[in-house]
Amino acid sequence: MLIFVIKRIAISIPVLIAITALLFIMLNVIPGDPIALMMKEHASAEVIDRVRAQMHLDDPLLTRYFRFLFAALQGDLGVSIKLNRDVTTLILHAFPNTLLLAASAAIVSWVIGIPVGILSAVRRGSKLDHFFMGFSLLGVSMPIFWSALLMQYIFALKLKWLPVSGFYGFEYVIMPAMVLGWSSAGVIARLTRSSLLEVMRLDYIRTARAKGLREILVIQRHALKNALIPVVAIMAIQVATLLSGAVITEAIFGIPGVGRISVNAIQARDMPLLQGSVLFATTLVIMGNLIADILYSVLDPRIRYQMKGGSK
Amino acid sequence: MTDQSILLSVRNLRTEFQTQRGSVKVVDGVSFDVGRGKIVGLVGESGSGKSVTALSLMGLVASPQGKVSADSIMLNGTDLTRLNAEELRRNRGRQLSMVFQEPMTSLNPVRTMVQQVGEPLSIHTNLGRRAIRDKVLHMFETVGIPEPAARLDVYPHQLSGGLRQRAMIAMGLICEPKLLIADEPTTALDVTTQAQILRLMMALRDRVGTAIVMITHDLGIIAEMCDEVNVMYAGQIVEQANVFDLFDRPSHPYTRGLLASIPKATEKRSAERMNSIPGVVPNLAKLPTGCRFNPRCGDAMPICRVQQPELTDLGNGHKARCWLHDKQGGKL
Amino acid sequence: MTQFSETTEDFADTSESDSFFRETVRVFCRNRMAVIGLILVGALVFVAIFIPLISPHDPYRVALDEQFLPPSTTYWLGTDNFGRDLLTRILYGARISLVVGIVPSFISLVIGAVMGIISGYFGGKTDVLIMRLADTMLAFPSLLLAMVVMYTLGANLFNIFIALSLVGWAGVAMVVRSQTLALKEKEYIEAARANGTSKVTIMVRHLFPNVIPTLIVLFSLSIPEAIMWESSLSFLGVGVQPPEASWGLLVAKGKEYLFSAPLVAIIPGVAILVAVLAFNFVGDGLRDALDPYMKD
Amino acid sequence: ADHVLRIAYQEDPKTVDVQMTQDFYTLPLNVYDRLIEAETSGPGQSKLVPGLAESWEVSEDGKTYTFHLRKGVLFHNGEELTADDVVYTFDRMLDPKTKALSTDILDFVDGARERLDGTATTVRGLQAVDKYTVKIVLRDPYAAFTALMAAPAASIYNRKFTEPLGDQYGLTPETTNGTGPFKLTEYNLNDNQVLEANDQYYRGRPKLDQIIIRVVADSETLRLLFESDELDVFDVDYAPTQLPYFTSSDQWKGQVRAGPRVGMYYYHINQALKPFDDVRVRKAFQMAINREEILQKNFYGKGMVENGVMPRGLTCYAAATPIEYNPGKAKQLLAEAGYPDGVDIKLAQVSSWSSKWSDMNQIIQAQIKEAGFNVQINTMDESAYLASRKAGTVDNYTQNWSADFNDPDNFFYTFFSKSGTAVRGYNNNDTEVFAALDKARSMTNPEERCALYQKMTDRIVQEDAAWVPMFSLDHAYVVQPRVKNFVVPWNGWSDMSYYKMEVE
Amino acid sequence: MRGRDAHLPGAATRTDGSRQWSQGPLLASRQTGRKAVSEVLISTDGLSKHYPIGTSFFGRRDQVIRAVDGVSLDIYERETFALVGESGCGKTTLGRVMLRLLDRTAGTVRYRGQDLHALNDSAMRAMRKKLQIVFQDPFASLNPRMRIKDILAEPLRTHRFGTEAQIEERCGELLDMVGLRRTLLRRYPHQFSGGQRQRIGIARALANSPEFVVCDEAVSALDVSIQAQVLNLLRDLQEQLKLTYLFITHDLSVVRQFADRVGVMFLGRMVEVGTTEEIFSNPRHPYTMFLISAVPRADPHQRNREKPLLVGDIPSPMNLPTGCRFQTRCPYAQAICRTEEPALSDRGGRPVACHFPLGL
Ligand SMILES: Nc1ncnc2c1ncn2[C@@H]1O[C@H](COP(=O)(O)OP(=O)(O)OP(=O)(O)O)[C@@H](O)[C@H]1O
Ligand SMILES: Nc1ncnc2c1ncn2[C@@H]1O[C@H](COP(=O)(O)OP(=O)(O)OP(=O)(O)O)[C@@H](O)[C@H]1O
Ligand SMILES: [Mg+2]
Ligand SMILES: [Mg+2]
Repeated sequence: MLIFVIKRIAISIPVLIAITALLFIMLNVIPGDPIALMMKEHASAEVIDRVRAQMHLDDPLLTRYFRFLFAALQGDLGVSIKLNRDVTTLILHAFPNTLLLAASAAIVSWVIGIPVGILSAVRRGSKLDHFFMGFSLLGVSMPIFWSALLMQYIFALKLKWLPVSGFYGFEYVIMPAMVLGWSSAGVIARLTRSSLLEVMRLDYIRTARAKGLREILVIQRHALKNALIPVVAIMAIQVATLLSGAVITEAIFGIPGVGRISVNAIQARDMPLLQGSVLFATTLVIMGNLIADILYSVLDPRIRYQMKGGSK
Repeated sequence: MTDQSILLSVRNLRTEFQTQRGSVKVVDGVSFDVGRGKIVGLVGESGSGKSVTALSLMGLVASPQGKVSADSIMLNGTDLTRLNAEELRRNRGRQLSMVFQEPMTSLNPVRTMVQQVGEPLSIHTNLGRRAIRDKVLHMFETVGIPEPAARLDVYPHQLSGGLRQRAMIAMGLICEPKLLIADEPTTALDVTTQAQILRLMMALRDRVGTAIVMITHDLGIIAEMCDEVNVMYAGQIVEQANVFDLFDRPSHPYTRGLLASIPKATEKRSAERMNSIPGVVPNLAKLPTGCRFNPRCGDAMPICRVQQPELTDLGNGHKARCWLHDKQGGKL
Repeated sequence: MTQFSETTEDFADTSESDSFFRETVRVFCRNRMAVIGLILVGALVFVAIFIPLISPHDPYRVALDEQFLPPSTTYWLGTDNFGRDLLTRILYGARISLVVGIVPSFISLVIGAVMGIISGYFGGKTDVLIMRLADTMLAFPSLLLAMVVMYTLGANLFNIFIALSLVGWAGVAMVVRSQTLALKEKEYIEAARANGTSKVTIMVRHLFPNVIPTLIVLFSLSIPEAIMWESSLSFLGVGVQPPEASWGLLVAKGKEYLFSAPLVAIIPGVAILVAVLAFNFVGDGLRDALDPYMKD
Repeated sequence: ADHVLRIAYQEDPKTVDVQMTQDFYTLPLNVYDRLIEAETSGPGQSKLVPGLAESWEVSEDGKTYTFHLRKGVLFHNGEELTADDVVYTFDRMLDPKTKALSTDILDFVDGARERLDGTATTVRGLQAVDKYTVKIVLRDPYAAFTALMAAPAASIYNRKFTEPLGDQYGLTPETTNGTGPFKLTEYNLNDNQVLEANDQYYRGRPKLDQIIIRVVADSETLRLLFESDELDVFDVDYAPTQLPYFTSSDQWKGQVRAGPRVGMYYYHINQALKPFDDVRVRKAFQMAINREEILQKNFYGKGMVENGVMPRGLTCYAAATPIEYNPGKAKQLLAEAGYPDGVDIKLAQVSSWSSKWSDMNQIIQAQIKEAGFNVQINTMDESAYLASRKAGTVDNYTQNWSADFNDPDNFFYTFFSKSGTAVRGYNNNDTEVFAALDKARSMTNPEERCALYQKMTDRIVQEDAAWVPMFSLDHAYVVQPRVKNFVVPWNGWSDMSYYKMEVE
Repeated sequence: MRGRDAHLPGAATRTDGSRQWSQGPLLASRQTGRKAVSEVLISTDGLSKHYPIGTSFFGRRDQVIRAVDGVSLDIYERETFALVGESGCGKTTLGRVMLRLLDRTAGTVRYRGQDLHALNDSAMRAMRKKLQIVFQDPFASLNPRMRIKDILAEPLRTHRFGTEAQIEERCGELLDMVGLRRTLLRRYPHQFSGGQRQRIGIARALANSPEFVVCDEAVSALDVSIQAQVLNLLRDLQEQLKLTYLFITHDLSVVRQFADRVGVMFLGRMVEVGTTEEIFSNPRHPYTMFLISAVPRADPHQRNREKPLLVGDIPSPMNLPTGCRFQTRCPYAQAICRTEEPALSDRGGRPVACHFPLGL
């Protein structure tokens, strides 16, 4: 198992390097200057040139990239051009917030999505099914910024149940998590439903019924675990989706997370900061993949078996 | 028939499926009996309705597409057609149980063998976990699983096909049902394993007294182990007889064709071309008029193309659905 | 050769389902939501094509003295902050949203299909390389990727295509690859190999036609996704630029007037919702219709 | 804390080191003091008052400034303010290692350029005469120098505290130190900052105990926060479109605090690009824009159409010759210039800027079509925009400029000096203007100086049509009823000192 | 039974160094009295195919499945050689390696003396005209998206058969040959029944007039009544087109009725080779004997016959027992069987891989 984890991590290193290279190229081949950007209206051309030279931004692309890569491999992501702060520290500050947001959104999506998916599958074709699926599709089809606005308006301004924005305690997490989780919940509900329906067609379900098992137990004992395996598998993709959603959610709800940092970084062409935040986000996605794989194996003994290294 | 020796008596079983192209009668008026402790064969080609017959008896036909009706299905004195879904469920696994064709896909890959094999006990009895475990262990021994204790907590994929099928049989028999329906239990297995399993089933029948409905397309298996045989063609029983009668005096042209076309491992190769039944198995949605076998039948008469024959008794319980045996001789 | 008299010309099922296509259409048509979705999509396409002929209003005109007019017989949904007819803007928005939905989906579909088939069929190093690339794209939070592209290349329609294609192809490639892997094991592929058929021919004539149903489903499901992406990008200011009227942009802009003129924000939001729903219905319907399990 | 003021802005200031920022002055204005302070004396009006310098003298030749520091002023860390701190502060700014941004405010100091180039290790013109006296010698006389000393960038640091921190100064409460009315006690990046009253403030403890400043990117969220009473002040600049709502709402209309802003909206014209190399086209461009309509309809009429380079409220301001709105004549001018069938032009639009700019562009796109300008709006990201501006190839764009210090130099020199016109992509290479602007800088007679600026206004706007003044706007805020003494700062900035503000 | 000694290769040293016998040369005497043919068409020598399974951390191959393990075999022109054995013993793999649809791990495959695995790609592609395969699954072996015409035309086009008109004509001919109407060319596979599809699969294999056809479980998926039709067809075609079949099946009844010679495989090894009659009436290897006796007989009167039964299941090909591979299930196993693997060598005039062959 440990070997498996190490192996997975080793495999992801090239992915991470590829991503940094991709970003580096994309942000450097196009004209645009972080220093000019940082200094805006007031600075004279000389000041800009001076500062750029001081920050070694005049060096050739490759030199800069390898300098970055070399430092990054040693755990040093550099200093943000715009914020003048250590990138690692910045991200470590912002990261827990994003993680909290994404995790609670994920929980929301699972807590809502899975039961809804199960109920829909069990009551396939019923009014309940149609209602739930409509609701899920609505979640999937509603832009996040739009549902965020509606929720703020209803729950914060009109009903005054929840604070509008900020990130200072449990009650502040609820709304962003709901907004972000709802869209994922739709995906999960739909997947759970179709996966469960698929499993319910399999032979061993018929076997379970042939034993005289109650339908509810057939689902609970025999269908569910198998049906949830693909649902677990999309967890990794969900991490990426949630992180994307976090960019918008964080902006609207004033959450000081990695999404904000990355947007700042993109806008400011702040290479070290952008590299850092994307690296973290990507790592998160890769971790999601890993966790999904591990869960997968926990759920599915066939894979568990393989991971132990070949069957006997 | 209220004969005490009769365990299962099926009368006029009909199963229909609602498909995109309208409804299809997949099982059409099937009637047969199973005596206590007897092995009754249900033989027929692919798609002839064998599995659906079995599932109909079990009450496992997928609803709402499938609709089952019957004049009566008497099992051990109870008419299953009169039971509601819940009562039927309580019979399943206890009074009658079923073993399926594919031992791999019919077992849940994520539950251990003891969990699955012991499950009927936990449903139908009040036994505790320990007791169930012991029973399963005992059952594993009975069906000849080597090292039974080591096989309790493994997952299905860790067993070979033969062991899985034994476990399936153990599962079917664990509540000591009166009737076991075995739907092609050995088709997926190798001949040597098949021979083991078939012998095991006969031994269990002798020991436990469970009657078996043996579904297969292999006339060899029928000949080896069945007492009575029902030959199905296109959703109907076309011939019904004692096993010796059937092989000695096949009376339906289809049965005859079938017997003629099976290659025999025991006979030297003949110079002639092998016998076969011309044509193809009919599509149930587009059955021919008259006798369902008439397009492939060498003996077809005019009446065969217009009117369906009934199952006629040829004496000694031997019945065939053919105008050749009709009293009027197939005159129109 | 009449000697094989054993064969009669009786066919499994000849009359009705003589084409895969017709079969699919029939299953699709039984799905009420899918049909409704299709009608909506059809209406959308119609409007998008013919809107200049339908609407009497100029979507780009600025008439500051007609700001925020309430709905009237001239302006059915009222006007926006520049006095432009909101309905006309939304209908023109349908154009952009459709184009933004279709073009990048199509591009990523083509790239993804080619990559997926090559990856799956060739296997080995090619496979590893392509899949690593796809992994990379998938591990990169897509919105950030799209934003980086939009920021660096500049916010315009063409670059949205690039950004969304970049985001989309990897997922398609993954699905197509796994399907190719399954298809590769099919005996008819083996038969083609046994005949000496070249790899390219096998990919073009055997693999590709068999992934088409999947591609259709992926296509129909990625259109709404692309529409959503576009609206998010536009919302963040790096998508379609004014005075063009994509729905995302209309919402983003309308949001500023949410309290004074709520319709300006709500209606384009609803338009997104309806269009995305419609495409999703169609996509679901297609998936069901093309899914072999659902047949029989 | 009883008296807490809760405010917000949209972007994190990123640092409290005022030498390192040019956009975010809220914290510096409250944490630091300057030698001289620009105090708002009325709507859009300011006067210079003694700050850390109790008094100052200017020598006859206008080159030597002697500042007498107040005694007993304490930094937040307990250190007393001395002349050495002042010298240090300005030297730090000019030290090339600092990479400071607003070094131009010290450009006139003798030896500043050498220090900045790295050819000198000290600044010749900066001297601590004694513990409480600072002498600053200028290279040339510069009339606006006192105004410059009141700019936020001229905030005074403590040498002992600041020097060891290097470039980490001002990033956290622990690394921030000033003499100002408030101390920074908390700084959470992208989230909030907290300021506490400085009990030992030399002008007396502020009335507010605490200021909480939140960073909220989304303007609708800001508004919702304000309406649900989580903010005390709503700066309408962050969501200009909300103004009608507040001015017409019964609950809020009494709470709107608006004041003129010494700043102006303008359209930039790049003369290096065709067709704007032709003055007739520039004139046509000026005339084709209906400024009044934009002001009325898009900015709710809260402001005034401007015709010069200087906005109302600025020293030397005088009403300039009006620019006529006449699309017919503009068309005619275009025809004369050789474009009888109209001309294709581009306007630059930066994607990350607030939508009010894109609105402006869209409106004038529609407006000037009548005169024959076919506008294509060219959207780019800010860094591409700045790059093209630097290269002198930027398309015409619209922006606004508010006074950093109350002197015409702040406007003229920025846009039309030799370096300014190149850096900003005007390319209005008018040597006469260059000479005049340099001359005006050292003129000491206010009347003559103002007259020269007014003359240059005419030359730039009327004769050369080098830019398009649009309007100056009022800056409106909405405050909760508990907020007292809210004064819109003279320059109309969102950044202001909260020293005198009170909450109940 | 003639011509045996004419072809006795004697004890040859095989690649693995052990002394082995090539199987006796063919006596292709059918009861039909057809002329005996005795040219070796295709032969394998020490052929192995190992599938790697699982990779270690550094991508090193951990374990292998020895699907085919040192098989040496000659197949003669115009004979039907049946390959029998239980599931997973490597029949399919052997068939495919022989056609070079899979790469070998070791050994050679010679077709008319030419080493197939040594040919370059284009030579191999040309060679494929002569080597064909018919598959088990009639539903998976035809591309559902292609018309019958295109399915049949593809191999023709690949080998530049001729003009479109000629191809069209040839397709028609092929359908005639397998007993289907020419008018069906425009149909899709799903419009045919299983037996009909299998005919189409056969027609495709015959398109370029091959000499050697591997039939991998070609009739196993068909209903008995249809199975005989297809077997008859295969037999007729063999006669007409002078085909050689490698007939892979697990159905011994079919073997008896259809094959000239039989090779019995067990866990990647050939354990016994002989003519059909020899194998069935006089099995030498215990495994062969058990295999034959396990076949259910379609005669209820024989049900009480003595039926020797094997115990246990086949070991996994991943970890084979030491010594004889059959040793774990063999009731006759002795000490030597547990240590030494018997080579396929002549025991009583027939190649058998057993230390203690039956009936000797
Ligand atoms: N759920 C269903 N819906 C529609 N038709 C069905 C369904 N289940 C079975 N059928 C049809 O019923 C017919 C009989 O099927 P059944 O499985 O009983 O055949 P069988 O005799 O068991 O064949 P096999 O030997 O292939 O198992 C087939 O034509 C099949 O297509
Ligand atoms: N691609 C593969 N990768 C790994 N192992 C394989 C592969 N193909 C076959 N095997 C293994 O090789 C062994 C021989 O397989 P093969 O398919 O040749 O057997 P077979 O005799 O044809 O069996 P069956 O009667 O089931 O078709 C089996 O154990 C199988 O699991
Ligand atoms: Mg069946
Ligand atoms: Mg095989």
